[in-house]
Parts: sequence; structure tokens; C-alpha cells
Amino acid sequence: MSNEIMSELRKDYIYNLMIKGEREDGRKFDEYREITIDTNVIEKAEGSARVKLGDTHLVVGVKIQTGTPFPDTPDQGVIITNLELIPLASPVFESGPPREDAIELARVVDRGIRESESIDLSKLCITPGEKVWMVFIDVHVLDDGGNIMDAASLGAIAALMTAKLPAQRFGVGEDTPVPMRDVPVAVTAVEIGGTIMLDPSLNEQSIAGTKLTVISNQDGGLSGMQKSGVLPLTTEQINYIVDISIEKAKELREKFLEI
Amino acid sequence: MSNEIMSELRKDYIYNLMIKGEREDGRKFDEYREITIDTNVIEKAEGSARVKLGDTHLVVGVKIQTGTPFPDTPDQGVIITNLELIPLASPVFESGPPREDAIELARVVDRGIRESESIDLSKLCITPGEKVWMVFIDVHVLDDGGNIMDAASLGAIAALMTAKLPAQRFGVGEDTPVPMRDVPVAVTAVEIGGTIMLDPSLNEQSIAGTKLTVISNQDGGLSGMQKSGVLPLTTEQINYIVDISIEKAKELREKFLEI
Amino acid sequence: MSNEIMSELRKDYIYNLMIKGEREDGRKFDEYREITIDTNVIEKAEGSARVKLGDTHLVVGVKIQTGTPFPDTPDQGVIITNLELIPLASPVFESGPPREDAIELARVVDRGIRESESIDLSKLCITPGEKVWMVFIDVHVLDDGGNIMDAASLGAIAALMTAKLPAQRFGVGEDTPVPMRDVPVAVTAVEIGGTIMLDPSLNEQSIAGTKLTVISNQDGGLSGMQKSGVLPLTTEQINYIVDISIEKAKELREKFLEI
Amino acid sequence: MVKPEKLIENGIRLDGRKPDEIRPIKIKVGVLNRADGSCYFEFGGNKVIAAVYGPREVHPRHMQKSNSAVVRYRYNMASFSVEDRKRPGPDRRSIEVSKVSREALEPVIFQEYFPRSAIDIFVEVLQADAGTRTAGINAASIALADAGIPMKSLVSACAVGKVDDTLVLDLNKDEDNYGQADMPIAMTPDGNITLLQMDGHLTREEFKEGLEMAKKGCLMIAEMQRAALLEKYSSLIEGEVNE
Amino acid sequence: MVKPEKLIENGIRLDGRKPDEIRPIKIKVGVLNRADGSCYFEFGGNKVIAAVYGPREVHPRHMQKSNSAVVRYRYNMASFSVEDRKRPGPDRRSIEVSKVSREALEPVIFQEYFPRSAIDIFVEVLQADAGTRTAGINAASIALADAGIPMKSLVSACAVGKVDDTLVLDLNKDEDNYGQADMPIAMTPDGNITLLQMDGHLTREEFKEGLEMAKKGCLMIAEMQRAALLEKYSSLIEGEVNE
Amino acid sequence: MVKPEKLIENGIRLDGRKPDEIRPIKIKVGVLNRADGSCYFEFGGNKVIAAVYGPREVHPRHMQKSNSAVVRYRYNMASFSVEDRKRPGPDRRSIEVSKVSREALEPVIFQEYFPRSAIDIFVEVLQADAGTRTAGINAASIALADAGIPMKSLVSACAVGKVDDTLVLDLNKDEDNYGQADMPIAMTPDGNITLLQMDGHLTREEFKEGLEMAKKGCLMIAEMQRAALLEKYSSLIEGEVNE
Repeated sequence: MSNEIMSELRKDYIYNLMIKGEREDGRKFDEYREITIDTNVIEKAEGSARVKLGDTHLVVGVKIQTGTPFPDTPDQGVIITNLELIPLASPVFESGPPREDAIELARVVDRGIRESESIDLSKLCITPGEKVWMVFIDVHVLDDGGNIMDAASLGAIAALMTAKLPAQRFGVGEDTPVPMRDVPVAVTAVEIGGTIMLDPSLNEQSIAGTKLTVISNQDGGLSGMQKSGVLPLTTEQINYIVDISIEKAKELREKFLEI
Repeated sequence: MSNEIMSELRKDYIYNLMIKGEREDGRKFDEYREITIDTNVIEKAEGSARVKLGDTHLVVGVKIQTGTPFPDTPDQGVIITNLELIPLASPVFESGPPREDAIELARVVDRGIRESESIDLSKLCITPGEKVWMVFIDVHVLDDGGNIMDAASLGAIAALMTAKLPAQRFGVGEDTPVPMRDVPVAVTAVEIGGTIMLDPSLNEQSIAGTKLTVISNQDGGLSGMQKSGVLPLTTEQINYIVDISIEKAKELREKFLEI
Repeated sequence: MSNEIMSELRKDYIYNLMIKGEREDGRKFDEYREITIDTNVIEKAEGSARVKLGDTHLVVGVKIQTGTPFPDTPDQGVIITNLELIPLASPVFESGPPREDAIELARVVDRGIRESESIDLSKLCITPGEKVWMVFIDVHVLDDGGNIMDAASLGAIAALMTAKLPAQRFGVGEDTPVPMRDVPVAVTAVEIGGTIMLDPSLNEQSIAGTKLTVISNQDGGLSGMQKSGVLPLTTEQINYIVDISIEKAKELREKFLEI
Repeated sequence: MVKPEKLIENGIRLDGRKPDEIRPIKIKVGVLNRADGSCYFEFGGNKVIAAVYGPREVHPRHMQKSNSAVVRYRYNMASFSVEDRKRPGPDRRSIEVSKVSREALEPVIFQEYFPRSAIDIFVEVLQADAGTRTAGINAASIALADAGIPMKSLVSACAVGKVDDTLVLDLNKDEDNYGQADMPIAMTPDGNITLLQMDGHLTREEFKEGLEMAKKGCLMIAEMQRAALLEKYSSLIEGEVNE
Repeated sequence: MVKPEKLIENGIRLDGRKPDEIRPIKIKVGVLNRADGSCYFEFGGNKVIAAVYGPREVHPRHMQKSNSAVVRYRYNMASFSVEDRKRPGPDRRSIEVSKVSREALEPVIFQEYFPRSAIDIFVEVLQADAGTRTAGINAASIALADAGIPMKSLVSACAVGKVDDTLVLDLNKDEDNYGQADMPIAMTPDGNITLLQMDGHLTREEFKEGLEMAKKGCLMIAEMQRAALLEKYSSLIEGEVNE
Repeated sequence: MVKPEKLIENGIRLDGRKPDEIRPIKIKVGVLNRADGSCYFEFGGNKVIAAVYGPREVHPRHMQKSNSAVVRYRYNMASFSVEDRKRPGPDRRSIEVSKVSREALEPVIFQEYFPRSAIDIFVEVLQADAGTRTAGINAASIALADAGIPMKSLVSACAVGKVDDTLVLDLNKDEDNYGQADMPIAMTPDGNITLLQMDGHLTREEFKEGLEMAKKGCLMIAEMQRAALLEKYSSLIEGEVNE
């Protein structure tokens, strides 16, 4: 019961702030929390990044090894994205196989990389039909402060941009960077009482009925979207979120991901 | 508690009818409910059949692909039968890995096909020791109205009789029918208060202490039997069930499975 | 509650005996219960042993077949040790995947064999990088009377010492014994109220806060140790246990394992 | 199938449809006996069946909500529903599809009417041909109504995609495999979007145009859903009158 | 082993038995300390051990029955019990064997005496040589009696099969591999059949004849079961007298 | 890396350390927001993070202890923490490491203060370089203190090993791979051993000498653990003073 009362109080608090045009941490509605991205934090990984987005803290490790291509794409490498919501990161996460939230997050991050064609999969082919590079992107969430999606997406692309194909170790030539050709950025908005806010904090996220993640590319085009949550959105809200997300992605890309 | 009362009432009702020589749906004790079998209902499958047996409704899909033979039978194809009691089909079925009832059903259907030698496994060999046809028989129960066993068995054999080996798709020649040489038919009886009834409805099945399934072939011989349930049967009861099952199987075979 | 009272009473009983220098079954503190080891009890296994250690009763079966070596040890055979605490053996064991106690036991037995280098793994290589002998050591506990560790360890080494590499069956030459070069023996002690006792019975084990298993070799050297349980040990206690364990292992080896 | 040179020729798609045309739909309401509500839905080559059970007791108990029903959705593909046999049981894709499909329907269900109970929706894909999640949502929406679950409205779902640089409604399998973008949506009749996913490449303008196109598709489907339910209930009433 | 040309020569089977002869049986009652009842049973090359625990508390609680005991049966093969090592843990075969074995014993157990409790039967196959399920049921039946579980009677199990067109009792491994039919049954001493399975090819007449033959086998085994139990209890009584 | 000819040259190890020298340690206390206590611990190439939650409610309920807290410990290696990617999820090794690590800490926790509750310790290995279990215990011990869990003392852990017939403290990866023995211990400041494992070959004398060496290592680490906690709390007090 006390949980429900707490949740009710939190809801009122965030709502009342929102009506005054404010957020609990003083941000503007379209403002992100402070972001820090450190790369090459795990020497054993072929690429890695630690992302802090406000209170959210995660590490992305990229492991790359050789493997067999899928039969239907014999001349393309393979990307596999995994994300776990381990119980270290939040009192509400539990041990055991990943659950629907973790699977959804992993699959949206994965599609963001894959569908944007940010990695040139054909350049991950070593011997067609036989040997290709397998790129494992593992997102390890350490502290859930809300909006894991955007942090994971930023971390994944930052880790990939600094990752190397370990060709020497596998005896197939010289190490080279992972062949990147785009820098997709995910921007997540929530709707609370009719107002759209970017980069929801844990409290905002917990009271918001719905989230929309928009993934956009360097050319300003869209390569992925995912609505998540039990409340509907209107066409106007969606179009508004798409517009500000593309702008915000541009800003984040320039600030944190252009080398 | 109310469940137990319901169950008691149902038991009394079926019992009282039985004493008068009647069944709840007006059938004779050795009469089957209405049967409809439609084949080729799933174009993506190499063979398929939809069976309605009274209120029981299921779809059998046969998928055929190439694979490696078992080491101890290098010149024989492989049959794998799977049956799931998915929660769509009954309020008492649950999600998760198949439980003992589903496993027993699948294994009896499988043995009915396998032990009757209704499929010539040696003709499913493509290259001995290397490549054989793998025949997957998947029984998808949609509505449990009792006696899934006989419906699944009818569906499996009907689906197999219309299935093709997709040789063209796998680049090993021309498509040919699955090499059938017998048409086994399962007939299930229950014993209620000393009376034997064929093709139990859901209510009859739920109050019967024991079931006996008898699988017989075109020559009137037996190729499989399975007693299921916690009450014993006498030799006389068993012999009686065997006798009427063989006759009933002949009738069902002629009516529904002869092309 | 009654369980807790029982446990309290048992504790008092064992304690009071201990203060008088006694154990519930009349043994001295460094004395083992009666041991019987029968080998070749399972003809289908390549090696086997039945061990009775007081009320503890288990069977170890060794199955040997050919397989592929691990990439990092292409010229060495593989040992895999498995131990299950099946519910037949104790009212407190449960069905399901092995739990931490069973895993710890299996891994300590495994390390005892492996780290002592009692099996010459290089002689288990048939064709380097391609084919080696895989030695599966399966410990099947039938009755838990305490100190499964030492019984399992004795059984594993006894089964290995009588096991044959089934070269004929696999078409790679003549059957030969498993290449053994040492006979590690595990000795387990518990600490109860400051007193060290070897080979704890079920009751002693259940009230002891901590166990220490010491595995020693023919030359009197140590090849494995494992402390298990929630109470600490002092350096003096540890050194004392190590000293008597080495002596006791020598005694057990001479009595039960020298052929 | 190898990638065809053109997926659209003279404004007509390979299966003969115009860009804004949906595939043929066949709906049967109340096809199952055990379920409280059910619907068989064919959408082009997709064949799905939805069943609804509930409101009913929740097991395990700790999943109950004290002030509303729990809605559960299980999307499952039959092993034989696809070209290469699928291993039975849930995979990561089906878990995600189940989640977003559930969220597509929750907004219209009066969950607060049934505290501590469960509304279970089961969708089985018997044959898959691109668009199974939209077919499933369409079927489930009807099955909920057939089960008598109080709802604010139906939900209709349809995808829009991009093929040969052209926006097209309701992708078929080849268009899905060789197209440039796929965007399934679900919608209430008054235009509220309850599911939105997108993969591939769309410009901002294409997205906005595509969204409108998909909404039109949903409205067409909503018509057919209503008609199917009406037919079932008018036949029921007729049946009662005849008695 | 390659299929032998003949499995029966001059009316004698390869292992020297006559068609209606069962393999040697060795029974030890009460071999385990922790279990409430137990039995070691050798049946030809089969070596099985059965343990019974109960009546005892049921976990998880929701498996309790309010008016009778729950009987559970776990048939398990040791990894080393067969020629090619078996992966530990239950597989589909062992789940089916557990089910039919439990149902073979339930008719003789007075379950209604122990509402809300469990009677757990565990059967471990240490060595397998065709006929493990019948060996297991024979062992479990004795272990139940050893545990003092009230029973209407013992249950005995035996298979009949067809080999070289001849009906034979109690198939061994080669007869099972190369034979034409296998039919395990379980029976109470008064002739009630509690387990019946059949695989292979039998004519209607062969079936009827085979069933009678298997029943005779069960009666022979019942004798030995009774003798083993008697021996244990007479030795117990002797023990008491000597004290 | 191929096995080097010598792992110790002129009394100096390949990484420049003397035999009784431990690797550099870096400690950060309270690095996580959600956890009740946390610690980041670098130990040579090992990078681990520990979080503590509790005392808190126990789920599932039947795991509660009526007269003390339940301590749970989950040691987990990140997929990317090792040379060859590790499959996510627990394996047999991590289950054993979790068990002995939990037992290494239980003796110092006042569990009886918190009946019916749980103290959960989570250790994630972000990078592994031989010694992850000792690094994890060192980190967990600090995280427990940071969470305010009442403890009798800290616990410190360190391994001793044998390399080129020489006893050395705190093995690195190459020494672990090519060494002759590895013996991790955990200890309270007053010398009580709470974890002891050993693999490889040690004479009785080497063991005794090694144990003393490992204890010295633990004392060095205990110093650093205390210093790190002190730093955090003095900065907290400073913070309060400045306010």
C-alpha cells in the first residue's frame, strides 16, 4: 500500500511541476541530463564505452570474433546485441533470464544499429559462406536512473566507433576499425499530462504512460521508432516528437560522437 | 470447492445417462462425434490437415527438411512429432514447456506412425550417413473438446498422406509424396462405471478413470496401445476394446483417409 | 518449529558427547566410519565403483567416449565430473537442475582428479586437435549419511583405476587402462565447538559451522583444498587439519586403493 | 525467392495491388468453444487465431493488481507457419511482439472494472506472410469484443512500408524482405495511436505521409472488424428470434 | 551388436531361455537408510533402485489434494546406465515412463487415507538392459510396502514381445532391438491390468495370447516380491526375538 | 600468450613485482545511486563493481529465516570481461564462486539483527585478470559497510600461488595460467580465515608458508579498504560541515 501512496505522491509532484513548466531537476522539457561518455574503458573488449546519463550508468562492451555467416546472408557479418537488467542496477530488477523490458531495449538498440546500416555488414565478411566477423554488443546496466534506452544506444555506437576487428589475433590480416558509415542516435520522449519531455528521469518515466523512441541518422532521416507503454499518442504528438528528436539527435551526435 | 461440486454433479449426470444406455450428446457408446478433415490448409507447410472431432479442433502441420541421420540408422529418415497443449485451447492448459500429458500424446501419436511402419523410412534417405529427410509433425491443438489423441492421430496421418518431400527446394531432385505404406488409426475408449465408450467427450474424459488407445493398421493388426489413467482394466475389458477399436478404425479409415 | 527444536537437541547431544571426547557412533575424532568399495559394479560403464562410507552410499560410473578436444588444449583428453543430489538419496534433496551444494561437490571432486594430475591427459589424445578421449565421471548419490565429498572422491578414483579406454569399440586400437599416475584422496574435517573431527556423520555435519576438505597425493603433497560453510577457521586449526588429513589420506589410500 | 528487379511496375505492386491497397481479409468470429471469445483472421497469406479468456483468476497470485485487471498477451508462431520450421516456444522476437501488442490493446480495455483478475489474450500464427503482429492485434481486438470484455473501442492495426522509394500499405513477404522500411501501427477509430514501430529508412516527410496512409489502412480494417462482429451478433439475435 | 540371423533357435532364445521364461531376478528390500522404504531390484541385466518417501508434506502447496494423497513418481536413468552416456536430467521418454508407472501403482495405494500429503516414489536405473520400466514398477511396489504405505495389493510388471514371429516373455536388449513387438504390462495379483503399452506389430490373436503370457509372468514376479518382503520381515521379527 | 620460459627472473616477476607484492589497487566507495551501498574495485587488471541491497524483504517468502537475515551473493562476469566472449548468465563456476564468497562474508555480518529479511550482494566483473573472486570479496566487504550493514569487521581477500617453484602473492593472469598452484583466501583483520581454496601442487611446508604470505596480503588490502571508507566518510562529514 505504501508503495501506491508513494507513487501517487510522486505523480502529483511531477504533475504540479509540469503545469508550471518545470521538471524535478530543473531541466527544460527538451533538455537532456548531463552526459559523460568514456571509451576504451575495458581493455579486454574490442571496443567499449561507459555512459553516464544523469543517474543512469552503463558500460557497453563490444566483443568481436570470427564465426559462420547465416545461410541466407553468406557474405555479411553478424551483429548480436544483448542487454541485461541485472539486479545490481536497481531494486526492481531480478536475476534470471532477460524479461520483456530488457529484450525490448536490446532489440531496439540492435535495430538502431542494424536498420540504419551504420555498420557495413558486407565489410565484415572474411570468406563468403564460411567465415565472417561476429560483433557482440553487450550492454551492462549498472545504475538505472531512467532512460536506459538512449544511454544504451549512445554507448553502443560510441563503443563501435572505437572498436577494432581483431584480425591479427584471429590470423586474418591487420586490425582495422569496425566499418562504420552512419551514426544513429536514439532520442526518447515521454508524454505526461499532454506535455512532451525528452530524456525522462526515473521518476518521470515511472509515471509516464507512454514512451516514444526515435532513432535518426546523420542525414536527418529516420531509421527506427518504438512506442512503448500503455497510453496512446496522437498523430500531432508523434509528429512533434519526431521533429524535436531529429534536432536533438543532431545535437547529441555533434557533441558526443563526432570524432 | 465449487469446482469439486461441479465435478461431482457432472459425474452423476453422465453416470445416470450411462445407466440408461445414453450419452450426453445422444451418441451410442461406440459412436464417434462428427468428424471433418481438411487437408492442405497451411500452404507454407509441406503437408497439413485441420481436424474437427466434435468440439475438438486442431491443425497438424508437416514440415520437411534435409538433415543428418542418426549414427545408428545412417540410411533412414527421421520423424519427430511434437504436440503442445497451448493455453489458447483450454482454460486448464498453461504456457511453458510441454507437460506429461502433452508429451504422452505426442509420443503415442509418434509411435503410431513409427511402429506401424506407415512411412518407409529407408525411402527418406538421400545420401546414406550424410543426408536424409527430417519429417517434423507438429500438432497444434486449438480447442480441447476431449479425445485429442484420436484427432491428432487422424490429423497426422492425413497431413502425411498429402505431404510432399520438397526435393526441388533443397536441390535434390523432383518433389515426391511422402512414401506411405500403411494408414494406422488410433481409437480411444474410456471406461465409466463398467461401460466402455469410444471417442470420449471432454466431460466423459474428465470423469473416466482410465483410457485405452488402440492403434490398428490396414490389415487389422495392432501397432500400438497405450493405457492412460489411474484405474485398472480387466482382461475382458481390454479384449473388448481391442475388438471394437479394430472395427472402428477400419470404418474411420475408409470414411476419412482412403483417397 | 519442531525442526528447530530437533536441531537444537541434536546440537546439544553432539556437543555434550564431544566435551566428553566422544562421538555419537563411538568413533575417535580422527576415525573414519566403516568403508566398503566394490568396483566394476556397472557392466555398461567403462569403470564403476560402489562406495559405502557409514550410512553414505553412492555409485560412481565412468563413461568414456571419443570427442573433440578444447581448442586451447588440442593434445589433451577431457574430464567432466558430474554429481547430482537426487531426491532418492535424502528427504531434503529436490528434483531439478543441480544446486550450489551439488555443483561445489562435483567441482571439488573434479579438481581433485584434475589438479593432482592423477590422469595423464596427454595420453588421452588420439589425434591432436581432432579426437581425444572424453572421460565422464558421474557420481550418483543413493543415500546421504554425511560426508558425500570423501565418498565421492574415493569412488571416483576407484572407478577410474579400474576403467578401460574402450578403444576397440571406437575402432582406435586395443582397450587399455585409463593412464593413472597418482591417487589423490580427499579427507574432510569439521570443527564443532573447537574440536576437529574427521569424516563427519550427517548429524555432525548438520551442526558444524564449517568443513575443510584437504586433497593429498601419494607423495604427501597437497593438490586441493576447499573450505565450505559459514564459520571461520584459525590458522592453527587449518594447519592441524592439513597435517592429520595427509596422514589419514595415506592410510585410506593404502587400505582401499592400492591394487 | 531472389530479389525481383522491380517491386512496383506502373504503380502496381507484384501482387497486383495499388500502393494504398490492403490485402484481402477474411474474418470469422467465435470459432473456438473453450475460449470466452475468439477470432480467426486471414490477412493476405497470414492466418492467425486469437482467443480471449477472462476476466478470470490470476495465477500466480503475486501478479494480481489490486485496482485493475492484468492484461496478458501471448503471441506465438506455429512451428509450421514459416518456410523453415520454427522451433516451438517463445523467442526474443515473440516476447517483444507480445509486449507491444498487449500495449496496443490495453488503452481500450476497461481494466479497472476487474481488479485482481486477468484478461488473457492468446494469438497463434498458423501461417505467416509479413504482418503477423498486425493480423494478431486485429484478431485479438475482435476476440476481446466476442468475449464481452468492456472496451472503449476496437483497435485496428496495419503496416505501411517503403518499396522502390514508394510508400505502400500493408507489405507482403517479398516487399518486407526487399523493401526499404516497415512501420506497423495500431489505432483506435478516433485516431489514437496505440502501437508504433519503425525499421529501415524514411525521411521525416515520408514518415508523416506514411503515418497518414497507415491510419487510412486501419480505418478500412476497422470497418471489416465491425462488420464481422455485427454479422455474428445479428445471426445470434436471429437465432434467438427463430427459437 | 549386428542383428543376429535368428533370435530363437529350436525354441530356445539366444540367452538360453524358453519363450515363456523370465530373466533371473534378485531383490533386496530396505537397502537405503534415509528413505522410508526402498528396494534394489535386478531383472536380468537391469539394475534399479527404488525409494519411497511419505506420506509427507507437499511442496509446492498448490499441488495438495484436499481429499487424498498426491502420488509422484520420478523414473530416472543414471548417465552411465547405458552404452552411450545419457545426458543427466529428465527427457521426454522418462517423463512418459514416470507417468504410466505412477498410474500403474496408484490403483493399489489407499491415497484417501492421507489427504494433503505426498507419497514420493523415486526410481533410479543404474544399469539398463530392456525392461527398465517394469523393473522399476516391481521395485517401487516393494519399496511402497517397505515404507508401510497401505496398499490393496502389490503390483507386478513384465513385458511380452514378439521375436522371430514367436511370442516371448520379458525381452532382453537384443530381442527388444531386433524384435517385432514389445508390450509391457503391470498387474495386481487378482488380474487387474494397471499398465498396458504396446509397440510394433501384433495380430489380434497374438495380442490376446500375449496378454495371457504377460499375466503369467507378472504372477511369477509377484511370488518373488512377496518372498522378498517376507524374508525381510521374518528376519526383522527374528531380530526382535533374539534381542 | 605462449608459456614464457621463466615467470620469475632474479626474484622479479614478469610484471615487475616482487614475490610478496600485490598488484595496484584502486577503490571508489559509493559509486552507484540505486544500491544501498556500492564499491568499484580495481585489482591489477581486474575491474569489479559490488552493490549491496538490504536489509530488505525476501522473495520468495519461503526463503526467509525466522531468526536471521538471509545473505545472498551473486557473482557474475560480464560477457566482455574476458578474452573470449562469455555467454551471459550463471555457469557452474560462477555458482561455486558465489557460494564460497557468500560464506567468506557471512561470519562478519550481524545477520541475527534482521530476521526474515535479505541482504543481497551483487558483484559484477567488468574485466577479469586472475583474482576476480578475491577482488569481488574485497569490493563486497566495502559495499556492505557503505550500505550501513552492521559488521564485526571487514573481510579482505588475496591469493597466494606457486610459480617457478616460488611462492608469490596475488597471481596475475599469466602466473595463473602457467603457475603450479593457486590458493585464494579471505580473512578478518584478527586472522580468522573465512575462505580457503587451493588448486595445484603444494608441499605441506609450502602450504603453511603460503598461508602466512596470503594473510599478509590480506592485511595490506585491509589497510586500503579502511582508507577508502574513511576517505568517503570524512568527505561526507566535511560536506555536512560546509553546508
